[in-house]
Amino acid sequence: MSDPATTRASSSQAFSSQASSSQAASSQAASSQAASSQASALLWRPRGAWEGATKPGRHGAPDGAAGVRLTLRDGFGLATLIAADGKDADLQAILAERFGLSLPEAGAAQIEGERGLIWSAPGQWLALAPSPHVLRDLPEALRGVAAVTDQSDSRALVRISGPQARAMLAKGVAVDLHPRAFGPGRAAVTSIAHIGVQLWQRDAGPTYEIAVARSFAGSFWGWLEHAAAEFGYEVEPGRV
Amino acid sequence: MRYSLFSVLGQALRGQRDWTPQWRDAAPQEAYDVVIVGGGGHGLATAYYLAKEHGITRVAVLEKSHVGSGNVGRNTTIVRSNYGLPGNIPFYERSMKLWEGLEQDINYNAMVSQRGVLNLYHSDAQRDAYARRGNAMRLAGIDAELLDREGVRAMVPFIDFDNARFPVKGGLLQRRGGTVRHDAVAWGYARAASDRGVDIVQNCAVTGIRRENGRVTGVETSRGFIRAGKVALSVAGSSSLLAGMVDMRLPIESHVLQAFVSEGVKPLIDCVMTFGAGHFYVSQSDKGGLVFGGDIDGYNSYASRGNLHTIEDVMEGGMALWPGLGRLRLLRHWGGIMDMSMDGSPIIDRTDIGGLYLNAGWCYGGFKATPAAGFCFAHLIARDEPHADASAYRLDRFATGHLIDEKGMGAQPNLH
Amino acid sequence: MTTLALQRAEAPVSATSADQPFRTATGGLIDRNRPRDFSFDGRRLTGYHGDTLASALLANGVRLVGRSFKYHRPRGILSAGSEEPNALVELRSGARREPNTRATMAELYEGLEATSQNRWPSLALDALSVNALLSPIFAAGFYYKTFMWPAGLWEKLYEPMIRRAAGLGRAADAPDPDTYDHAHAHCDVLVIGGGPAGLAAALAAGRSGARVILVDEDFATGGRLLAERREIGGVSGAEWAARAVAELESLPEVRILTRTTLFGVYDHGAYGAVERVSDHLAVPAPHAPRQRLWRIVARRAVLAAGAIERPHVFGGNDRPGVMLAGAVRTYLNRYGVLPGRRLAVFTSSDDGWRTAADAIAAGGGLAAVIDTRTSVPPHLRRMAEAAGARVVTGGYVAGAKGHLGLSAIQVVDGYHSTETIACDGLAMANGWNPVVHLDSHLSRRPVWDEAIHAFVPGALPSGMQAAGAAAGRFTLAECLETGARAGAEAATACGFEASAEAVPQTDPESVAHTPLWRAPKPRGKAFVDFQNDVAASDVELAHREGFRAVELLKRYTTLGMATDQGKTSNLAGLSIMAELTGKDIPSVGTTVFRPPFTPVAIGAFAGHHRGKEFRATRHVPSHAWAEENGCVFVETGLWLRPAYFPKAGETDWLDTVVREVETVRTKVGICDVTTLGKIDIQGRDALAFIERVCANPFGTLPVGKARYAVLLREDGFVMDDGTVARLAETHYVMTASTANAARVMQHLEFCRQWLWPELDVQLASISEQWAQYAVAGPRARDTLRRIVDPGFDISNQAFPFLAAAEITVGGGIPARLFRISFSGELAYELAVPAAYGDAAWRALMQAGLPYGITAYGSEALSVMRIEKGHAAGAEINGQTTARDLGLGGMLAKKKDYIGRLMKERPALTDPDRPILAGFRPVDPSDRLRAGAHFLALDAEPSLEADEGVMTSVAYSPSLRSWIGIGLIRRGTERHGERVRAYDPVRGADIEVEICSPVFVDPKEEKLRV
Amino acid sequence: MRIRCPHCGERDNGEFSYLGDAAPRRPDGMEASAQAMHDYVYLRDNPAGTLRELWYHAAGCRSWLVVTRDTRTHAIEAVEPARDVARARSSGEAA
Repeated sequence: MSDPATTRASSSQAFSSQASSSQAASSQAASSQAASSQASALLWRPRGAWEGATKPGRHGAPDGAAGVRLTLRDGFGLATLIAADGKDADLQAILAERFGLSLPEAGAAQIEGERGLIWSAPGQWLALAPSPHVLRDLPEALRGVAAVTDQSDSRALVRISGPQARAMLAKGVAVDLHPRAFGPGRAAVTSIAHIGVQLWQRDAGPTYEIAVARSFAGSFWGWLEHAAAEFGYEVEPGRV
Repeated sequence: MRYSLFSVLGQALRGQRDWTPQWRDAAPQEAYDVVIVGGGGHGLATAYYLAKEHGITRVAVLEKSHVGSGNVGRNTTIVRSNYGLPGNIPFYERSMKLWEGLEQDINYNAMVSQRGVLNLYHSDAQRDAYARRGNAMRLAGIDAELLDREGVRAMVPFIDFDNARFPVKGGLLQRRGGTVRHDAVAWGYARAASDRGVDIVQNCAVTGIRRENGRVTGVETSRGFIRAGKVALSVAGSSSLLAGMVDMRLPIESHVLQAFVSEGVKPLIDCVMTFGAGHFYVSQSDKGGLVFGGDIDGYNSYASRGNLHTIEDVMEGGMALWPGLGRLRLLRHWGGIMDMSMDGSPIIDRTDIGGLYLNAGWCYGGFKATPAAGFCFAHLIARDEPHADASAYRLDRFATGHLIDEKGMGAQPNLH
Repeated sequence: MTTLALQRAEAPVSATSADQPFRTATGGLIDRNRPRDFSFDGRRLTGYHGDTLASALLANGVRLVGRSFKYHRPRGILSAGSEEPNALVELRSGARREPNTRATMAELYEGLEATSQNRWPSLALDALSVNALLSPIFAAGFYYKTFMWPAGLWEKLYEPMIRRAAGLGRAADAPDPDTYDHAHAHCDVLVIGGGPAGLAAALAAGRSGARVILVDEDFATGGRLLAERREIGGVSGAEWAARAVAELESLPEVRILTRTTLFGVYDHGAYGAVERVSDHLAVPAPHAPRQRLWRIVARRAVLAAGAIERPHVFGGNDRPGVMLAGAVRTYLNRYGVLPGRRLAVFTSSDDGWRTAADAIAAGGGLAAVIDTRTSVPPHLRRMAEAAGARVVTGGYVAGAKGHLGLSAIQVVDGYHSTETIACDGLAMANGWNPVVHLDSHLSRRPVWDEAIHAFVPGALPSGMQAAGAAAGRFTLAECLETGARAGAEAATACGFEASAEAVPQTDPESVAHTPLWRAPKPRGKAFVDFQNDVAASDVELAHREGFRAVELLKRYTTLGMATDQGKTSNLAGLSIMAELTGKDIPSVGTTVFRPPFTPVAIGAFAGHHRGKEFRATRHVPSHAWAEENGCVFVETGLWLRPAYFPKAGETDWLDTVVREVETVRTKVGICDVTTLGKIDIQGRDALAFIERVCANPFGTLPVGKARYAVLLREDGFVMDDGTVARLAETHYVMTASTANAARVMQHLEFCRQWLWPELDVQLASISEQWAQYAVAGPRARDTLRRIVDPGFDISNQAFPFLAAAEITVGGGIPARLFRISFSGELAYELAVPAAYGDAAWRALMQAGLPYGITAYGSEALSVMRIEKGHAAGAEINGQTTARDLGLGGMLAKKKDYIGRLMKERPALTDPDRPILAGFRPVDPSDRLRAGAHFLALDAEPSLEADEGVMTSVAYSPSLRSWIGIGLIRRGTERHGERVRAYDPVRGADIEVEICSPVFVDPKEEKLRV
Repeated sequence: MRIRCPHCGERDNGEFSYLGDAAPRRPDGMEASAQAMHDYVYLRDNPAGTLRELWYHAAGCRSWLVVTRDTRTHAIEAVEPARDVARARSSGEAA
């Protein structure tokens, strides 16, 4: 196993070459992989969406245990699946067969470990995977059934847990996150501090994950710091 | 009694006993030459100029509630003539000139305060757009100055120059712009019109418009039928409802615009200032309250109140521009119902129905237009032809394409 | 005589501490073990933890607290709550100064600093108190009648004078140093008010398991229970409240928000509340906000906001020392403070007698009780007389004396004879008004209840019910009962099993009263609205001048328009107008109460969004590199875009931009164009969809090609332009301009979902997934070749102008390559996954090194597009048609598309319409500026002479001159003609020559090499 | 104001953007008269009362919605996905 960056590059390539309908691209994939040298792998280092915005460690109110834990996620795969008209059932069947995941209803997420399907809009889901290459088969598998667009780099992802996680999120999330209204397996598309987010709950801890558009990562982080400061918070870098 | 320092002093000695109602609370007569529907600023000004400029005094102003109960009393009191399109420029300048002589004309102190209107810009593109507008104003002989950052700093040193998300780069200043005590405009016109013989009929709601052979004959009201040679609608906010009485559909939607006032404080700001990178504009009333506003709520409404989302949006703009506002307190917020037109500009025109005239579509610019709208509408009613300064405000411009779209937002009223 | 009375009264309280002479020896809910030092107008004083500033001032014998708005009359403390009109102070100092702060709501903290306002040079000796002498002139609306001559003096003299005199406190003169927070809360039952009714409601609802939020503006929960000597079920009211709070706190789904004002009711069960998190501290704790704005969504709400006592209207009723009777009890019982040593009570019910009894119990002297009723219960009379008080029945207080504080009252008895009674405090009990403000926020009108002579809630907003005093149910038993019932009903409505348990025993009370709306023959100015100095005579004047409708009365006299929104004054004004017009009060009407219930700090509304956080900032993928390389950025919508990249030695931005442009035109440059909107369009009907949304034809676009695209609005004007590339048979990518990206996406969704739901098409925004870079210049291909993976042929033959393909770069990284050009050079746009954006940028810079590559920003980009005559934001401004922009020829003829029909309207096809052209200064050294208008050379400047406008300008390094593009009448026909670019706002008037808008490479040869 | 998005649940109106009256039907641009297109683009009933109107859940699921709301009270009677309404309308016309 080479260093993560190289893995990332090649796996992205694999995913995308499948996604592509361009014959040129897929036919060239093998030769281009061969051409990658150690030097170019170093040069072509992917940059995490949180890079430059976040600082690991303990911040905010210093007393006691941190009320909020923020785990930065990186290296995951994401794709938007949009069912073609009248193809929801086909999509459901293929996903169940190939990936063992069923399509969640509106406002729901099906998360199994580091893989999942998160409802985004009518007929539209976000597929989450531990790395982009896991999703490489999707476009081909879903041809004619759903439009697949790679979004692995489009979002910054953070996992939020800790005893004050819900209180902290209430400062920005207008959706009711109380256990009676929202729980593990629930998802919402909404906004926080004028920034569009997609959030889902992983467990009853509670642990949440929030995806935010990459270009907004810095500003979103600014809000997180503002909101979490009074509880004290811990930032930990993390790959999946 | 004529209003003057002497009458005020005289009445101070007499316990204010001799003042009389400022306008006659008239009962409706059977017939009028002109019936104006709507006793707001525009309707009253129209009546006044009909009497003064055209000698038409058999005029009734019908008001469903009391004088000035609509938008003339619910706005942020700003007057200016800093428009950029030829259809608007002469009209608003006519209005500004009328403001400048208003108090002496109607013998009522409406506190016309030419303290300057400063529109801030935050980018080169915005600067050029303001230059374009300012130059158009100058072409029409209207005062306009393009200030740089230092010029702005000299006027409003307290705004955020150093830590702003959208740094202030300068501003377009119209020194002759300013504020007017809004209620006093309605009252002053009511008094002056009443003095010239106009009947101001309050608590008189129009429920129907009667037509014969394609021509109006009068209005049904909550106080009975009133015959009229001409009927003039001046009911911003409710224009579509009145037009609906004669099966007309208008290029207008009714929207709610919120306005805000803070607690009164000692003088803070000496001009009217608008933020160019958010929804916020502000001035300070003579009583000390900051009067401010932002954007419309954005949905059709006939309820004169808005919602929290817009309130926060306006306050964020305020704090972003002027971080010293944080500890000042919002005293009140309220909403008015606007005629939002399809190109953001008004309509002063005849209709297809003989004797029926329309003054509508003012969006949130109706207050500053009050004198000119009255003046030009009166001209239209009296002469049956548009006044030159309002000749662009035609109802058929949407069909011909002669739009007056200052913001370039197209046929979506809530974006103007 | 006054002096004597005071000396006599001193005896009972001689036991109080010397430094708080009006503090009772025992009692109250203050913590006497925690003294708190504070200052008022620089005077150092001491109070206790649990005091408000008002109670601490009274404990120290400070009665004079402020000056009134108009007449600068001495004013004291009227109330003990948020309705306070008089005792407004500046709290704190410097950047934290808070003007107009109610002393009755300001919690005392160590080191509190308060200053009186609206006075000069001092509170006791105020120069503008001369206004009081001029009050016969300063009647309501006097200013509408004068200050008109000469016209020019208004702004110069009259208005500055009025403005300086007006206003109350002084705002802080520096940015607010504190932070503000926002939070959302959701509940089944929202209980507004923490008095007996609110607590009973919260208990009934909370016990059922419902999610309950109780908000209380006070810092201690209990409402009037803390202020009265009452018992509930055998324990004191305060004790009962404490037990109720303890139980509520033990319920996991109940949240109590103290120091929190529910300020506004909005549509569909949305409420606004503000929590004063840190206002009881000198400065907020680290990381804590000063205040928090709560947006509460509740399925049901119980309005238990209580009632506000009404003052009497008589001469001098504003003198410091004249207070509401309930407030007197609050000071006596809750704070252990004697509001006066010799107190008189003016009442129209049994309520006032309770104040008398409490004063006696607290050891205060009782001077008199004046009851408007002719008969009073004998035991009450006996109680007062036993304490040595004069009792007057069937009479009223007509006047009050004492310059800076009350010294005596003038009482008219039932036989119309007048006597003067010395006193230093007067408690007014004239009945209570339910708090109907909140239920009015949704345009509901309260209704008149003749039984209690007050307005009570009418039809309430959906989901809201009122309880206790807020519903006009004034007895303690009723408060508990209606509260519990409302709480139980609300919880039941939310699906919980709740019931109102039996109400504990309370002592009997009489709340019947007959208000005296105003003293029949007042001595001196009788105030209706204290804060705005509106007197009964002003209401009479308004009546005389025809301002009789309640809104007119309000606006003409300013009655009820002060910071208290008339909480203590509106009804008094209405009642006088009713008397004058011969109507009953409800026929006169009510004013509409507007949010907020009490004033709310603007900072609280803004929360986090101030300074740099006003709006989010979007960063481009090359941002880190740009920062490292000294880039100057520019705000473009939410984006922070690289504007230009100065190099060492370049001192002027223009030097840099010229260098960047020249490098692109002769070598190669790269520019981050990620900010463009990118929309993935797939599906069986993708082409049909694109054909309908774009004005130019796409039917012939093959796979692997891109094409310029124009989108119109339905009204025929240009909405946006961009490109559409066909990646596969049913797969397209559309770009939109930076400014319009979101709008175009929304528009496309509108078309897909609403206009043409039958089309099978899938839209996804991929703007964030791809970093996109323009690589432009003669060496663009050479540069690209060094990063494009071998095997992809990007030669001119294999990859000609407008080609589009999916490729890989950097050893297998997926990428998209488009041969499109905004600069007019041989150019490409390369898209890579955003995580590789930084790497790709660095790789390109390295790859281009041998060719002399430069990074270029939006400034150089703009220069080059102007040199090419490409329309951008300044031209596509929503007022221009495709024809105006010279794009008319490319529009499709044989298909329907958005905007097709409306663009044909006569005015839009008028040949006289300004149309795009180029402009060059006749004198090459002249600088052009956008925003200049075009005039004929010999024309007098006028609107009629206006021929158009310069929209964009640049210094063109290629032409070594400023150039511009703009819109001018019949511009295409007039190349070579000279006009003036008239720019008076910048003092310029320059002769320019009209030319083609394409200044560089008009035959487009460079694009195709 | 709270709008119950049929997909996302109840949300603050700040998450939505507004277009207006849902009644006007876009005529086919190849066949319609200029007058018909003018009426579609510009004329509105603007009632004080029940209005069926188009909202876009911009900060949520990006669905266009048809909201039936009283413009005097803001009371919302129904919220439907616009695409469903549009499809029903089309099939109604086809039938």
